[in-house]
Amino acid sequence: MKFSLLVLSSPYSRQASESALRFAKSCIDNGHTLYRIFFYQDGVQNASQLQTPAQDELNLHKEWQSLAENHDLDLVVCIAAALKRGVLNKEEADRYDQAAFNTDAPFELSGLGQLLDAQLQSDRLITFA
Amino acid sequence: MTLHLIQRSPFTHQALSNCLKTLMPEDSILLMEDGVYSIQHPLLQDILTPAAQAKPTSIYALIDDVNARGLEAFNHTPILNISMAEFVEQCAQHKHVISWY
Amino acid sequence: MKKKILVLMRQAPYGSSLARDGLDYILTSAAYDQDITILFLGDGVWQLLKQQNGKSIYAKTHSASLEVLPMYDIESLYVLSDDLEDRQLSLNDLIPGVEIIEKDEFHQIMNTQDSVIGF
Amino acid sequence: MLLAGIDMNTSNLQLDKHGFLKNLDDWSEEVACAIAQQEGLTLTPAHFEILFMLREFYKQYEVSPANRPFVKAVKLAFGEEKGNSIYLMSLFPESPAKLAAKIAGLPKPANCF
Repeated sequence: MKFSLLVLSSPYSRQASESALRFAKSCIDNGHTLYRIFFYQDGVQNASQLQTPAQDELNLHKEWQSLAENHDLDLVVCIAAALKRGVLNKEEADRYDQAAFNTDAPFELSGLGQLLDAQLQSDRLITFA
Repeated sequence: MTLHLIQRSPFTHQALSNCLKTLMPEDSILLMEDGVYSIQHPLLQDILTPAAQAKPTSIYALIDDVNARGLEAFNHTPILNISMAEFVEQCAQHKHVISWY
Repeated sequence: MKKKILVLMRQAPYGSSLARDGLDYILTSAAYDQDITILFLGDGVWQLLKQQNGKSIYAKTHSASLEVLPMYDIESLYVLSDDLEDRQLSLNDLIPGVEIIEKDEFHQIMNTQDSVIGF
Repeated sequence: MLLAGIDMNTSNLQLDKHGFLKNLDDWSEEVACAIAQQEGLTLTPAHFEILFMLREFYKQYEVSPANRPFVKAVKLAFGEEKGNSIYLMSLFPESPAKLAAKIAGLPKPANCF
Protein backbone atom coordinates (compact mmCIF):
# COMPACT_ATOMS: atom_id res chain seq x y z
CA MET A 1 0.00 0.00 0.00
CA LYS A 2 1.15 3.54 -0.77
CA PHE A 3 1.47 5.88 2.24
CA SER A 4 2.29 9.57 2.56
CA LEU A 5 2.97 11.34 5.85
CA LEU A 6 2.22 14.93 6.87
CA VAL A 7 4.38 16.32 9.69
CA LEU A 8 3.07 19.52 11.33
CA SER A 9 5.13 20.01 14.49
CA SER A 10 8.63 21.15 15.26
CA PRO A 11 11.14 18.50 16.29
CA TYR A 12 12.15 18.64 19.98
CA SER A 13 8.95 20.55 20.88
CA ARG A 14 6.49 17.76 20.24
CA GLN A 15 6.69 14.01 19.75
CA ALA A 16 5.17 14.19 16.25
CA SER A 17 8.45 14.06 14.29
CA GLU A 18 9.75 11.02 16.21
CA SER A 19 6.38 9.28 15.77
CA ALA A 20 6.43 10.03 12.04
CA LEU A 21 9.99 8.73 11.74
CA ARG A 22 9.10 5.49 13.54
CA PHE A 23 5.97 5.12 11.42
CA ALA A 24 8.01 5.67 8.26
CA LYS A 25 10.55 3.02 9.23
CA SER A 26 7.78 0.59 10.11
CA CYS A 27 6.07 1.23 6.74
CA ILE A 28 9.26 0.35 4.92
CA ASP A 29 9.91 -2.72 7.11
CA ASN A 30 6.39 -3.99 6.39
CA GLY A 31 6.90 -3.72 2.63
CA HIS A 32 4.72 -0.66 2.05
CA THR A 33 5.65 2.23 -0.24
CA LEU A 34 6.26 5.73 1.12
CA TYR A 35 5.23 8.10 -1.64
CA ARG A 36 6.14 11.34 0.11
CA ILE A 37 6.77 12.92 3.51
CA PHE A 38 5.45 16.47 3.53
CA PHE A 39 6.56 18.98 6.19
CA TYR A 40 4.13 21.83 6.91
CA GLN A 41 3.64 24.39 9.70
CA ASP A 42 6.40 24.04 12.34
CA GLY A 43 7.24 20.65 10.83
CA VAL A 44 9.44 22.53 8.36
CA GLN A 45 12.06 22.79 11.13
CA ASN A 46 12.82 19.10 10.54
CA ALA A 47 14.64 20.24 7.40
CA SER A 48 17.15 22.46 9.21
CA GLN A 49 20.62 20.96 8.90
CA LEU A 50 21.75 23.30 11.70
CA GLN A 51 19.98 21.21 14.34
CA THR A 52 22.62 20.50 16.97
CA PRO A 53 21.17 18.25 19.65
CA ALA A 54 23.35 16.82 22.44
CA GLN A 55 25.28 13.60 21.69
CA ASP A 56 22.76 11.47 23.54
CA GLU A 57 19.76 12.88 21.66
CA LEU A 58 18.33 11.99 18.26
CA ASN A 59 19.33 14.22 15.34
CA LEU A 60 16.11 14.26 13.36
CA HIS A 61 17.54 15.98 10.31
CA LYS A 62 20.18 13.27 10.02
CA GLU A 63 17.61 10.53 10.63
CA TRP A 64 15.41 11.78 7.79
CA GLN A 65 18.42 12.27 5.58
CA SER A 66 19.73 8.74 6.03
CA LEU A 67 16.26 7.22 5.69
CA ALA A 68 15.80 9.17 2.45
CA GLU A 69 19.17 8.13 1.10
CA ASN A 70 18.68 4.45 1.92
CA HIS A 71 15.14 4.21 0.60
CA ASP A 72 14.94 6.92 -2.05
CA LEU A 73 12.30 8.92 -0.12
CA ASP A 74 10.66 12.11 -1.29
CA LEU A 75 11.00 14.71 1.50
CA VAL A 76 9.08 17.87 0.59
CA VAL A 77 8.98 21.02 2.73
CA CYS A 78 6.21 23.60 2.21
CA ILE A 79 8.11 26.52 0.73
CA ALA A 80 5.85 29.28 2.06
CA ALA A 81 5.86 27.85 5.61
CA ALA A 82 9.63 27.31 5.44
CA LEU A 83 10.60 30.75 4.10
CA LYS A 84 8.70 32.63 6.79
CA ARG A 85 10.23 30.45 9.52
CA GLY A 86 13.75 30.92 8.21
CA VAL A 87 14.27 27.50 6.63
CA LEU A 88 15.94 28.18 3.25
CA ASN A 89 18.07 26.29 0.79
CA LYS A 90 20.84 27.98 -1.21
CA GLU A 91 18.62 28.75 -4.16
CA GLU A 92 16.00 30.54 -2.03
CA ALA A 93 18.65 32.33 0.03
CA ASP A 94 20.10 33.72 -3.21
CA ARG A 95 16.66 34.62 -4.53
CA TYR A 96 15.77 36.63 -1.42
CA ASP A 97 19.25 38.07 -0.76
CA GLN A 98 19.62 36.22 2.55
CA ALA A 99 23.08 35.78 4.01
CA ALA A 100 22.80 32.07 4.85
CA PHE A 101 20.88 28.91 4.11
CA ASN A 102 20.17 25.91 6.33
CA THR A 103 18.63 23.16 4.26
CA ASP A 104 19.66 21.08 1.29
CA ALA A 105 18.88 17.83 -0.52
CA PRO A 106 17.26 15.40 0.15
CA PHE A 107 14.83 18.02 1.52
CA GLU A 108 13.12 19.86 -1.30
CA LEU A 109 11.23 23.16 -0.94
CA SER A 110 8.01 23.18 -2.92
CA GLY A 111 4.41 24.37 -2.90
CA LEU A 112 1.30 23.05 -1.15
CA GLY A 113 0.30 21.44 -4.43
CA GLN A 114 2.77 18.69 -3.48
CA LEU A 115 0.68 17.93 -0.37
CA LEU A 116 -2.44 17.69 -2.51
CA ASP A 117 -0.53 15.48 -4.98
CA ALA A 118 0.52 13.21 -2.09
CA GLN A 119 -3.10 12.97 -1.00
CA LEU A 120 -4.25 12.14 -4.53
CA GLN A 121 -1.50 9.63 -5.34
CA SER A 122 -1.36 7.74 -2.01
CA ASP A 123 -3.79 5.25 -0.54
CA ARG A 124 -3.37 6.84 2.92
CA LEU A 125 -2.15 10.21 4.17
CA ILE A 126 -1.26 10.06 7.87
CA THR A 127 -0.90 13.31 9.85
CA PHE A 128 1.52 13.71 12.77
CA ALA A 129 0.84 16.89 14.74
CA MET B 1 -14.81 3.16 8.28
CA THR B 2 -12.28 5.48 9.81
CA LEU B 3 -9.31 5.04 12.12
CA HIS B 4 -9.12 7.97 14.53
CA LEU B 5 -5.69 8.80 15.90
CA ILE B 6 -5.93 10.58 19.27
CA GLN B 7 -2.67 12.49 19.67
CA ARG B 8 -3.41 14.76 22.67
CA SER B 9 -4.30 14.27 26.31
CA PRO B 10 -8.07 14.56 26.87
CA PHE B 11 -7.32 16.34 30.17
CA THR B 12 -6.00 19.42 28.32
CA HIS B 13 -7.34 19.15 24.75
CA GLN B 14 -10.66 18.54 22.98
CA ALA B 15 -9.13 16.01 20.56
CA LEU B 16 -10.94 13.00 22.02
CA SER B 17 -14.20 14.81 22.66
CA ASN B 18 -14.32 16.25 19.12
CA CYS B 19 -13.52 12.83 17.71
CA LEU B 20 -16.36 11.21 19.66
CA LYS B 21 -18.77 13.84 18.28
CA THR B 22 -18.24 12.50 14.76
CA LEU B 23 -17.58 8.81 15.51
CA MET B 24 -19.41 6.37 13.23
CA PRO B 25 -20.42 2.79 14.11
CA GLU B 26 -17.70 1.04 12.10
CA ASP B 27 -14.88 3.35 13.23
CA SER B 28 -11.88 2.50 15.41
CA ILE B 29 -9.81 4.64 17.77
CA LEU B 30 -6.06 4.51 18.24
CA LEU B 31 -4.46 6.28 21.21
CA MET B 32 -0.92 7.56 20.64
CA GLU B 33 1.51 10.09 22.13
CA ASP B 34 -0.29 11.98 24.95
CA GLY B 35 -3.55 10.56 23.62
CA VAL B 36 -2.80 7.38 25.60
CA TYR B 37 -3.82 9.23 28.79
CA SER B 38 -7.39 8.77 27.47
CA ILE B 39 -7.18 5.35 29.13
CA GLN B 40 -7.88 7.14 32.44
CA HIS B 41 -10.53 9.55 31.12
CA PRO B 42 -14.28 9.01 31.69
CA LEU B 43 -15.13 10.05 28.11
CA LEU B 44 -13.35 6.98 26.78
CA GLN B 45 -14.41 4.72 29.63
CA ASP B 46 -18.05 5.65 28.93
CA ILE B 47 -17.99 4.35 25.39
CA LEU B 48 -16.47 1.09 26.63
CA THR B 49 -19.47 0.16 28.74
CA PRO B 50 -21.36 -2.64 26.97
CA ALA B 51 -24.60 -0.68 27.13
CA ALA B 52 -23.10 2.28 25.29
CA GLN B 53 -23.33 0.85 21.79
CA ALA B 54 -24.65 -2.14 19.92
CA LYS B 55 -21.30 -2.78 18.31
CA PRO B 56 -18.43 -1.64 20.53
CA THR B 57 -15.78 0.57 18.97
CA SER B 58 -12.36 -1.08 18.65
CA ILE B 59 -9.85 0.87 20.69
CA TYR B 60 -6.09 0.49 20.35
CA ALA B 61 -3.18 2.07 22.20
CA LEU B 62 0.32 2.33 20.81
CA ILE B 63 2.28 0.18 23.23
CA ASP B 64 5.54 2.15 23.06
CA ASP B 65 3.70 5.33 24.03
CA VAL B 66 1.82 3.51 26.83
CA ASN B 67 4.97 2.00 28.28
CA ALA B 68 7.04 5.18 27.94
CA ARG B 69 4.48 6.98 30.11
CA GLY B 70 4.28 4.32 32.81
CA LEU B 71 0.70 3.47 31.93
CA GLU B 72 1.17 -0.23 31.33
CA ALA B 73 -0.53 -1.25 34.56
CA PHE B 74 -3.48 1.07 33.89
CA ASN B 75 -4.35 -0.34 30.51
CA HIS B 76 -6.88 -3.11 30.43
CA THR B 77 -9.15 -4.88 27.99
CA PRO B 78 -10.87 -4.07 25.80
CA ILE B 79 -8.22 -1.45 24.95
CA LEU B 80 -5.71 -3.40 22.92
CA ASN B 81 -2.00 -2.57 23.04
CA ILE B 82 -0.50 -2.64 19.56
CA SER B 83 2.96 -2.22 18.06
CA MET B 84 4.04 0.36 15.47
CA ALA B 85 3.87 -2.35 12.78
CA GLU B 86 0.28 -3.16 13.79
CA PHE B 87 -0.52 0.57 13.75
CA VAL B 88 0.64 0.71 10.11
CA GLU B 89 -1.56 -2.29 9.27
CA GLN B 90 -4.58 -0.71 10.99
CA CYS B 91 -4.06 2.40 8.83
CA ALA B 92 -4.02 0.17 5.76
CA GLN B 93 -7.22 -1.59 6.81
CA HIS B 94 -9.33 1.53 7.39
CA LYS B 95 -10.55 3.64 4.47
CA HIS B 96 -9.80 6.94 6.18
CA VAL B 97 -7.32 7.91 8.89
CA ILE B 98 -7.98 11.14 10.82
CA SER B 99 -5.53 12.63 13.32
CA TRP B 100 -6.96 14.55 16.27
CA TYR B 101 -4.74 17.08 18.00
CA MET C 1 -7.38 13.48 -11.03
CA LYS C 2 -10.37 14.92 -9.22
CA LYS C 3 -11.30 13.67 -5.77
CA LYS C 4 -13.92 14.51 -3.19
CA ILE C 5 -11.93 15.83 -0.24
CA LEU C 6 -13.35 16.64 3.19
CA VAL C 7 -11.35 19.19 5.15
CA LEU C 8 -11.88 19.40 8.91
CA MET C 9 -11.18 22.89 10.26
CA ARG C 10 -10.93 22.38 14.02
CA GLN C 11 -8.90 25.24 15.47
CA ALA C 12 -9.85 28.80 16.32
CA PRO C 13 -8.17 31.48 14.16
CA TYR C 14 -5.36 33.85 15.25
CA GLY C 15 -4.10 31.98 18.33
CA SER C 16 -2.44 29.38 16.13
CA SER C 17 -1.65 29.28 12.41
CA LEU C 18 -3.62 26.09 11.73
CA ALA C 19 -6.77 27.86 10.55
CA ARG C 20 -4.81 30.01 8.10
CA ASP C 21 -2.62 27.15 6.88
CA GLY C 22 -5.69 24.96 6.47
CA LEU C 23 -7.28 27.67 4.34
CA ASP C 24 -4.14 27.88 2.19
CA TYR C 25 -4.39 24.14 1.63
CA ILE C 26 -8.06 24.49 0.68
CA LEU C 27 -7.38 27.30 -1.79
CA THR C 28 -4.52 25.36 -3.35
CA SER C 29 -6.64 22.22 -3.71
CA ALA C 30 -9.50 24.21 -5.20
CA ALA C 31 -7.13 25.89 -7.66
CA TYR C 32 -6.22 22.36 -8.78
CA ASP C 33 -9.90 21.68 -9.34
CA GLN C 34 -10.65 19.32 -6.45
CA ASP C 35 -14.15 18.89 -5.03
CA ILE C 36 -13.84 20.35 -1.53
CA THR C 37 -16.26 20.08 1.39
CA ILE C 38 -15.43 21.79 4.69
CA LEU C 39 -16.65 20.91 8.18
CA PHE C 40 -15.88 23.50 10.84
CA LEU C 41 -15.70 21.40 13.97
CA GLY C 42 -15.23 22.24 17.66
CA ASP C 43 -13.34 25.50 18.06
CA GLY C 44 -13.12 25.64 14.25
CA VAL C 45 -16.56 27.29 14.27
CA TRP C 46 -14.96 30.44 15.72
CA GLN C 47 -13.33 30.90 12.30
CA LEU C 48 -16.77 31.71 10.89
CA LEU C 49 -17.66 34.54 13.27
CA LYS C 50 -18.67 37.81 11.57
CA GLN C 51 -16.97 41.15 12.15
CA GLN C 52 -13.47 39.86 12.75
CA ASN C 53 -10.68 42.36 12.29
CA GLY C 54 -7.15 41.02 12.44
CA LYS C 55 -5.40 44.26 11.61
CA SER C 56 -4.65 45.40 15.16
CA ILE C 57 -2.95 42.08 15.98
CA TYR C 58 -0.87 42.03 12.76
CA ALA C 59 -2.99 39.26 11.26
CA LYS C 60 -5.04 38.82 8.12
CA THR C 61 -8.77 38.87 8.83
CA HIS C 62 -9.64 35.19 8.65
CA SER C 63 -13.38 35.52 8.04
CA ALA C 64 -12.72 37.90 5.12
CA SER C 65 -10.52 35.29 3.50
CA LEU C 66 -13.11 32.54 4.14
CA GLU C 67 -15.61 34.63 2.20
CA VAL C 68 -13.49 34.10 -0.91
CA LEU C 69 -14.44 30.37 -0.93
CA PRO C 70 -17.47 30.79 -3.25
CA MET C 71 -15.13 32.40 -5.79
CA TYR C 72 -13.20 29.11 -5.72
CA ASP C 73 -16.51 27.25 -6.25
CA ILE C 74 -16.50 25.91 -2.70
CA GLU C 75 -20.11 26.06 -1.52
CA SER C 76 -20.26 23.22 1.01
CA LEU C 77 -19.49 24.72 4.43
CA TYR C 78 -20.90 22.85 7.41
CA VAL C 79 -21.04 23.12 11.20
CA LEU C 80 -22.52 20.68 13.70
CA SER C 81 -25.49 22.08 15.64
CA ASP C 82 -24.00 20.88 18.95
CA ASP C 83 -20.83 22.90 18.40
CA LEU C 84 -22.84 26.11 17.86
CA GLU C 85 -25.00 25.40 20.88
CA ASP C 86 -22.00 24.70 23.13
CA ARG C 87 -20.59 28.11 22.19
CA GLN C 88 -23.92 29.96 22.47
CA LEU C 89 -23.81 30.82 18.77
CA SER C 90 -26.47 30.88 16.07
CA LEU C 91 -26.30 31.05 12.28
CA ASN C 92 -26.81 34.83 12.49
CA ASP C 93 -23.43 35.19 14.18
CA LEU C 94 -21.65 33.53 11.25
CA ILE C 95 -20.58 34.64 7.79
CA PRO C 96 -23.07 33.73 5.04
CA GLY C 97 -23.13 30.38 3.25
CA VAL C 98 -22.79 28.07 6.25
CA GLU C 99 -25.16 25.16 6.78
CA ILE C 100 -25.97 23.56 10.16
CA ILE C 101 -26.06 19.77 10.18
CA GLU C 102 -26.64 16.97 12.68
CA LYS C 103 -24.34 14.04 13.33
CA ASP C 104 -26.20 11.63 11.01
CA GLU C 105 -26.04 14.15 8.15
CA PHE C 106 -22.31 14.39 8.74
CA HIS C 107 -22.08 10.61 8.45
CA GLN C 108 -23.82 10.75 5.04
CA ILE C 109 -21.30 13.38 3.89
CA MET C 110 -18.39 11.39 5.29
CA ASN C 111 -19.50 8.25 3.43
CA THR C 112 -19.21 9.98 0.04
CA GLN C 113 -15.64 11.29 0.50
CA ASP C 114 -12.56 9.90 -1.24
CA SER C 115 -10.20 11.49 1.25
CA VAL C 116 -10.22 13.39 4.56
CA ILE C 117 -7.65 15.81 5.95
CA GLY C 118 -7.76 17.78 9.19
CA PHE C 119 -6.25 21.06 10.32
CA MET D 1 19.12 51.12 -11.45
CA LEU D 2 16.19 52.44 -13.44
CA LEU D 3 12.87 50.66 -13.78
CA ALA D 4 11.19 52.14 -16.86
CA GLY D 5 11.73 55.73 -15.89
CA ILE D 6 11.53 55.25 -12.12
CA ASP D 7 14.82 55.81 -10.38
CA MET D 8 14.95 52.94 -7.91
CA ASN D 9 17.67 54.64 -5.87
CA THR D 10 15.69 57.78 -5.16
CA SER D 11 12.21 56.24 -5.13
CA ASN D 12 13.03 53.41 -2.68
CA LEU D 13 10.92 51.18 -4.91
CA GLN D 14 12.04 47.61 -4.32
CA LEU D 15 11.08 44.48 -6.19
CA ASP D 16 11.76 40.89 -5.20
CA LYS D 17 13.50 38.59 -7.65
CA HIS D 18 10.17 37.48 -9.10
CA GLY D 19 9.46 41.14 -9.89
CA PHE D 20 6.79 41.58 -7.19
CA LEU D 21 6.75 44.71 -5.03
CA LYS D 22 8.51 44.20 -1.71
CA ASN D 23 6.43 46.90 -0.09
CA LEU D 24 2.82 46.77 -1.28
CA ASP D 25 2.23 50.40 -0.24
CA ASP D 26 4.62 51.55 -2.99
CA TRP D 27 2.00 50.89 -5.65
CA SER D 28 0.78 53.65 -7.95
CA GLU D 29 -0.46 53.72 -11.54
CA GLU D 30 2.99 54.91 -12.55
CA VAL D 31 4.60 51.96 -10.75
CA ALA D 32 2.13 49.61 -12.47
CA CYS D 33 3.18 50.97 -15.87
CA ALA D 34 6.85 50.50 -14.98
CA ILE D 35 6.38 46.88 -13.81
CA ALA D 36 4.27 46.14 -16.89
CA GLN D 37 6.90 47.60 -19.19
CA GLN D 38 9.47 45.33 -17.63
CA GLU D 39 7.17 42.42 -18.53
CA GLY D 40 6.92 43.75 -22.10
CA LEU D 41 3.39 45.15 -21.68
CA THR D 42 2.02 48.61 -22.29
CA LEU D 43 -0.98 49.26 -20.05
CA THR D 44 -4.25 50.51 -21.51
CA PRO D 45 -7.50 51.50 -19.78
CA ALA D 46 -8.66 47.91 -20.35
CA HIS D 47 -5.73 46.71 -18.23
CA PHE D 48 -6.39 49.26 -15.50
CA GLU D 49 -10.05 48.28 -15.27
CA ILE D 50 -8.93 44.77 -14.35
CA LEU D 51 -6.08 45.94 -12.10
CA PHE D 52 -8.35 48.16 -10.01
CA MET D 53 -10.87 45.34 -9.71
CA LEU D 54 -8.11 42.98 -8.59
CA ARG D 55 -6.96 45.46 -5.94
CA GLU D 56 -10.55 45.67 -4.66
CA PHE D 57 -10.67 41.87 -4.58
CA TYR D 58 -7.54 41.78 -2.46
CA LYS D 59 -8.84 44.50 -0.17
CA GLN D 60 -12.00 42.51 0.42
CA TYR D 61 -10.56 38.99 0.86
CA GLU D 62 -6.84 39.57 1.66
CA VAL D 63 -6.04 36.83 -0.84
CA SER D 64 -4.52 37.08 -4.34
CA PRO D 65 -6.77 34.86 -6.47
CA ALA D 66 -5.68 31.84 -8.53
CA ASN D 67 -6.71 31.84 -12.20
CA ARG D 68 -10.19 30.36 -11.87
CA PRO D 69 -11.46 32.68 -9.11
CA PHE D 70 -9.78 35.56 -10.95
CA VAL D 71 -11.86 34.81 -14.07
CA LYS D 72 -14.97 34.40 -11.93
CA ALA D 73 -14.41 37.73 -10.18
CA VAL D 74 -13.95 39.53 -13.51
CA LYS D 75 -17.13 37.89 -14.81
CA LEU D 76 -19.08 39.07 -11.75
CA ALA D 77 -17.74 42.61 -12.13
CA PHE D 78 -17.81 43.08 -15.92
CA GLY D 79 -19.85 40.22 -17.40
CA GLU D 80 -19.17 37.22 -19.65
CA GLU D 81 -17.51 39.29 -22.36
CA LYS D 82 -14.50 40.01 -20.14
CA GLY D 83 -14.88 37.28 -17.57
CA ASN D 84 -13.20 34.56 -19.61
CA SER D 85 -9.64 33.33 -19.79
CA ILE D 86 -9.15 34.21 -23.48
CA TYR D 87 -9.79 37.90 -22.80
CA LEU D 88 -7.63 37.91 -19.68
CA MET D 89 -4.84 36.03 -21.45
CA SER D 90 -4.89 38.71 -24.15
CA LEU D 91 -4.30 41.38 -21.51
CA PHE D 92 -2.00 39.41 -19.19
CA PRO D 93 -0.38 36.63 -21.22
CA GLU D 94 0.58 33.14 -20.01
CA SER D 95 -0.50 33.23 -16.37
CA PRO D 96 -3.07 36.03 -16.02
CA ALA D 97 -3.65 35.79 -12.25
CA LYS D 98 0.06 35.85 -11.47
CA LEU D 99 0.99 38.59 -13.92
CA ALA D 100 -1.99 40.79 -13.05
CA ALA D 101 -1.23 40.41 -9.32
CA LYS D 102 2.34 41.47 -9.96
CA ILE D 103 1.33 44.59 -11.89
CA ALA D 104 -1.52 45.38 -9.45
CA GLY D 105 0.97 45.44 -6.59
CA LEU D 106 -0.41 42.38 -4.77
CA PRO D 107 1.44 39.43 -3.21
CA LYS D 108 2.06 36.35 -5.33
CA PRO D 109 -1.01 34.11 -5.51
CA ALA D 110 -0.48 31.10 -3.21
CA ASN D 111 1.29 28.12 -4.70
CA CYS D 112 2.53 29.74 -7.87
CA PHE D 113 6.11 28.78 -7.15
